[in-house]
Amino acid sequence: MTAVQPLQLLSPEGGASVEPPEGLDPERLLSLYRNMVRLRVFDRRALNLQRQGRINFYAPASGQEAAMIGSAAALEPQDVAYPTYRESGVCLQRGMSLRTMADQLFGNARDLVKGRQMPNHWSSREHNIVSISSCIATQIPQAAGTGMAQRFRGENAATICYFGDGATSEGDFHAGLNFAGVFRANTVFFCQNNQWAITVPVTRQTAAPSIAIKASAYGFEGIRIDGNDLLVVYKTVREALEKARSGGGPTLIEALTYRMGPHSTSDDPRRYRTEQEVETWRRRDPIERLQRYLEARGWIDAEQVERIAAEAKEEVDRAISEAEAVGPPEPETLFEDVYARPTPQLERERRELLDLIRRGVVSRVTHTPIRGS
Amino acid sequence: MTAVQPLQLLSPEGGASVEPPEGLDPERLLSLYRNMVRLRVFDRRALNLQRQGRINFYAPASGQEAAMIGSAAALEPQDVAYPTYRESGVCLQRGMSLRTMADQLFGNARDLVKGRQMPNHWSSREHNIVSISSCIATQIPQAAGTGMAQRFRGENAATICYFGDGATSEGDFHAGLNFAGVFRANTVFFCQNNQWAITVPVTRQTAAPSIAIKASAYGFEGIRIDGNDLLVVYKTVREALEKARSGGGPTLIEALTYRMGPHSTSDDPRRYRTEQEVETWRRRDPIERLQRYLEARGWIDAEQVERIAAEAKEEVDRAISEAEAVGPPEPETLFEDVYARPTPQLERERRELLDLIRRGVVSRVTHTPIRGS
Amino acid sequence: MPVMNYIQALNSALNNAMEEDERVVVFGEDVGRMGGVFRVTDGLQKRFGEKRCFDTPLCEQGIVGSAIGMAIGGLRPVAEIQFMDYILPAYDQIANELATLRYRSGGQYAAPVVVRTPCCGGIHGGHYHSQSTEAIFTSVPGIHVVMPSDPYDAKGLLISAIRSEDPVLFLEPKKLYRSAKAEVPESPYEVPIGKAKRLREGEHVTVIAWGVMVKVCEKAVDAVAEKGIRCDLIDLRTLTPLDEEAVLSSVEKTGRVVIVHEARRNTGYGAELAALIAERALLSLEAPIRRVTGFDVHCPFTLDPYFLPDPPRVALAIEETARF
Amino acid sequence: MPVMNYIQALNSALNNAMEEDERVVVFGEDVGRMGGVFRVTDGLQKRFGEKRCFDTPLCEQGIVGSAIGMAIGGLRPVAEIQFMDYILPAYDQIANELATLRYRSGGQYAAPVVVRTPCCGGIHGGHYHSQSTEAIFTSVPGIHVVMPSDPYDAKGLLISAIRSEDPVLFLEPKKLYRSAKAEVPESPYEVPIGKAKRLREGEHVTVIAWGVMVKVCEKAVDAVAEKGIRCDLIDLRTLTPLDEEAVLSSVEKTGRVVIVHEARRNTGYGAELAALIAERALLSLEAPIRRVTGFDVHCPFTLDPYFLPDPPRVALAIEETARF
Ligand SMILES: Cc1ncc(C[n+]2csc(CCOP(=O)(O)OP(=O)(O)O)c2C)c(N)n1
Ligand SMILES: Cc1ncc(C[n+]2csc(CCOP(=O)(O)OP(=O)(O)O)c2C)c(N)n1
Ligand SMILES: [Mg+2]
Ligand SMILES: [Mg+2]
Repeated sequence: MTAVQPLQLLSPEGGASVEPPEGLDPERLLSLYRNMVRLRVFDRRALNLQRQGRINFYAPASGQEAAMIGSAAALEPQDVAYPTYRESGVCLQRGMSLRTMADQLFGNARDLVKGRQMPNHWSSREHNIVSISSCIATQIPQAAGTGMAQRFRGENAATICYFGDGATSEGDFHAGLNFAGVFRANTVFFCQNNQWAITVPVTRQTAAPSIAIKASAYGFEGIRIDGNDLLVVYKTVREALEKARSGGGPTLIEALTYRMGPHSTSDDPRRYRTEQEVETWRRRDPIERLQRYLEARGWIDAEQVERIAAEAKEEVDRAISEAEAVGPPEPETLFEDVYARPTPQLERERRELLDLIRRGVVSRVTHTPIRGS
Repeated sequence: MTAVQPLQLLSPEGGASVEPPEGLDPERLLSLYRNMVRLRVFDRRALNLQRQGRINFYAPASGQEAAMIGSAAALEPQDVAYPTYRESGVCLQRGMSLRTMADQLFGNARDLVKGRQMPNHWSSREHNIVSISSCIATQIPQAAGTGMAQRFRGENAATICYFGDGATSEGDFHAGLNFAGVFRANTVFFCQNNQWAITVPVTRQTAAPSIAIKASAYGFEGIRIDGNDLLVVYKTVREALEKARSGGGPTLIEALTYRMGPHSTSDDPRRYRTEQEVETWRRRDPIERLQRYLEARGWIDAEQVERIAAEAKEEVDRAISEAEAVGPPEPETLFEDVYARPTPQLERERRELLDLIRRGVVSRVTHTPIRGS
Repeated sequence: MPVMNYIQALNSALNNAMEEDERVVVFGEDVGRMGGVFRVTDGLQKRFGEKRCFDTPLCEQGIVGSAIGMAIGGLRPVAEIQFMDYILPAYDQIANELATLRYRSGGQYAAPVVVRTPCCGGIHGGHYHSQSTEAIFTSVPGIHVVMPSDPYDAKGLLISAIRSEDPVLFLEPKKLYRSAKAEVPESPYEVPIGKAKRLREGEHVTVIAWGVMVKVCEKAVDAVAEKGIRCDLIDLRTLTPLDEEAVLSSVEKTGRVVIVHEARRNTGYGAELAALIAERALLSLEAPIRRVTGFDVHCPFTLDPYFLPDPPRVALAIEETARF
Repeated sequence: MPVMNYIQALNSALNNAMEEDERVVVFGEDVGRMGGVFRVTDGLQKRFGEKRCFDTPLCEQGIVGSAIGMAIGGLRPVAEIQFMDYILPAYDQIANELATLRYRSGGQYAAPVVVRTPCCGGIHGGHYHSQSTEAIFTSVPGIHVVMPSDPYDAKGLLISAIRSEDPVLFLEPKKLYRSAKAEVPESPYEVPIGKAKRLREGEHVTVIAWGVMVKVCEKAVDAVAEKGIRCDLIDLRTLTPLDEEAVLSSVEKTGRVVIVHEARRNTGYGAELAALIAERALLSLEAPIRRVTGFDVHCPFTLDPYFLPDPPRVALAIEETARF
């Protein structure tokens, strides 16, 4: 059992002669490039916000832009996505506005999840982005279930389930892939093997030579791809989704990529990995790779590159300052959405809290959470 | 991915020319044959006991004698076994007396597990037979842990973990095999694929073409064998144990066999499987197969066969009547072994119960559990 | 009206629900082809097909996890866990995922899943076929917990549960499956979630129970009645949300309380009831709040009859409380 | 004696335990190479090697399951679950397996495993980094549950836990990790499991708490003291087995009780305490038993400060109880 070489269309060195896969014309490629850039800017700004003490947590996507944007670009609007906390790029590519994304980081009154969850837990029913749980791998059997529902109901829709290399060790991974195999769910399992689960390298996560090989335990195909190659990501995911929608059953895709930044703002990766390793992956940067390709094909020029970067900065800055200006949700929202309708107990607790606030016993929350709070 | 043919030494038709594997001389083979016969007699008697209302539950082993006896015979005394409720044969082969086994069925005062568990939950520290939980698959990560301890401590010992085809679907299966792979535990995973998990056929349990293939997800070897062939079971398990003891890491063995009887006395298999299927497997009976082989080699004759059967009946009958004569455990045992020493709360509860019994409020348990009780 | 046992009543409810709403799907281990090891789902696969009633692989975290996903995908899943003892591998999916989905998504998503499971003991099943761990679920907001004690309530509550917009943990005392019988309409009807029922009326002692213990308490209450002690017997039926009004108004009347449950005493749901009463009706109390419960051990096999409260033990506690 | 924070005290205990008993092994997610995300296991792998302190795959059911097996194999496992919120996938292995092993094997086998985990909230962590689900463990016999509130107790109780013949769930309020400091001996010592500690003495109200809430109650108790209300403040330290004597004797003296915990009210461990008191010390009570707890919602992110009891809320409850 030796590790298979990942599929690749665009090598780090260039690959100007490669034709883009079906579905990616120059215009579309340019828009994906733009989103990758916006994503990286958003990521940097969010990390800075945390360092400046303006938000209390962030988990960055840098290095994984091609995997996120490429896979999300392959989705049709009716497809359901189950992201993890790292999939800012999936939210962006599915059409969530930067403003809505920033609202979530602040947990403000306009946040779609009502300030109920930590930063990075975006969700938008409108965009078919299911609520994220911080628990690793719990979404995997859920995504199998949604794919089962799509199959049972004969829908022309599929489900994509995101997770990391670490998640493959959880019992829920096994449960989800096994159910999907048995019921031929319309689910595509998209693993971003970014080499690390916080401080644990993937080689300590499993003795298997790849993540993709694990599909053989469930009776369907596993494909290993270069996750920093937008073209191969898009093509592979698109084909797997089409197969799923047409009743061909699930696919496991292992996208080899790298978490360039820390696991989260609570982490310092210099404690457990070498600068050399990081450098190796820096040379495989997904954005630069795509940019080189677009340049080589003559689909982008230096001026455009600069404009895209400048626009991205401006958009992200505006989104953040707008989000930061919004205050926290109202206290009574604490008791909403526990059930469809509040129970008598919750009604009483709501009255109790409002009364305590009115009497000045409990002080009103006036800020969104900041670092160290 | 097509199903691999299982390894086999002794075909159902005979195989007189086959030499027994290392470790199995004629005398040893005869003793294994004897245990297989005793096991089948015990099994039939236990089923009858339940039908007669003298015990309240039983899960039979019939059809799986070669898998149980062959695998257990390959163990050294220092090896640790984690059986399931079906592994009567493993207990027998490791040296548990029929009497001790019968005590457990009655849950009587002499039962090694003190009447705390349902029938079929044998355990004996003396024989390195770990306590059985009714929960499917929970023993799998535990057996990985014991194999890890053996490896960390540099012991010349291995652990064998028994489970069924149904158990492979649980999250604990995944957890256990993955840990074993990563830590190269001294653990041999022995799956008796008896085709059914109560009423669910293995084809609905997983879409994979075999159970053995699942080992590839964990970076170690998976072997599919004919579980009704005592010789191949013994040989494969022995080699896997030796490999484990010498630091070679875990192995997954899938023994193809068949549960000839009901899942348990609560089950009626005619509701969900065909007589034809049962008949096919009847022709692969593990005891008859071994007997034919021993006869063909001239290692057993008709008279011996008869004597072994007669002795088995007598031994089993004696064990059962002795066990049945023993009453239930004393009431105060209810409060023992919750902790190493009882807490003040348990002391108080013990006094309370004894007081209630003394006052005649609660009536004394005078019988071991019988059917329908 | 036909007389049905508990199993038949549940089966009737499932038939009704699957008829009236084609989004309803029923699944679990041995649920499809065989109709469940207790035959609660008997005939459903035959009648509604394999896409509406099916067997799953042996994996509780997969059953509940996929049920959540099916609900998100627009179905109305009714999942069976074969025994409540085996629900624990799914505890994370229930407590961290199912019960939180509406809240953590800011009300955007919900998973109206029903998780049915046979619970409780008294059948010489040992620890692994006897548990009633309802208290580890009542501590979780976002999911309703019900445990009907008779076929009529069982059917009505199951219909309510399947129609509910919220997840429901539906607990079925297996000891009642064949022994409890009642007149049950063939057509669908609801028994509301969150409402207790008073089975006996009396001014001396309030007796609170649910599940099999309701039957035990009926016997105990009738026995003490012969000695002139008259009890309010309250069958909670729903544990979350609790019918506080039913509990408190009775205690205010009687001033004496006996709470009876199968689960062990330590942090059982009886503790919550006692705490509620000690907080909201303390001044009415004329005697200590008694709990009659399983002992704080793992339910044994042979000595099972000692473990569970029986009518004499409950009757004694009622008498002592009445005489206090 | 050196001053240590809570993390340093735990680290010191682990160093002592690994020195004195080579069977002790320490493992979990990010525990080895990195020394834990909170650095509790810092330096252990370097000092004791990879066989004694190591990283596991990301799988809680595997961590606890393999810990049981390691204990059966003769080791003394100290397993870390990265956050208590993530212990739920291991709940089955803990409640059905670890806690039952001695009982179900008739005393033949035992698994002296320590499961350590950072718990509780107050750090704006949202539902998934804030839970204190101790009550789902106190309902399980066969495992001890402890939650020390200061570094001295933390070290002494961890040593006791590792030396114990029984499994122990060791809960570490992460909010105290760096904020709580105390003089802690470098050498090993035991603080006994099952003994509460009285932190303030007074005759008016008994205040019972554990974990971070002990600190909150200290402030509240000191605040009401200025108004002339004197309290017994009891830090339970161990929840199973409960130090009933400490609770009941104080309540018999004061007749008034305020129980404070972070977990939600419904079926929290406070319910068990209230029930115990209402059963065994009812006649001493002069006021309703008050519980000050988290609200019955999932711990939110932004509004986290509303969720948890704070000193003013506790002080108000004490005053109202004293004045009742
Ligand atoms: C059930 C559970 N256990 C532990 C954690 C703590 N934790 C958060 S992220 C993480 C590592 C995840 O690694 P991976 O799946 O590779 O995703 P990545 O962060 O690399 O994107 C861990 C252990 C958690 N969130 N949930
Ligand atoms: C966790 C859990 N879920 C469900 C059950 C109920 N149950 C008992 S045996 C069984 C089937 C087991 O099948 P398999 O693993 O193939 O073993 P076999 O009985 O065939 O030997 C089931 C579902 C259980 N005991 N534990
Ligand atoms: Mg990763
Ligand atoms: Mg089987």
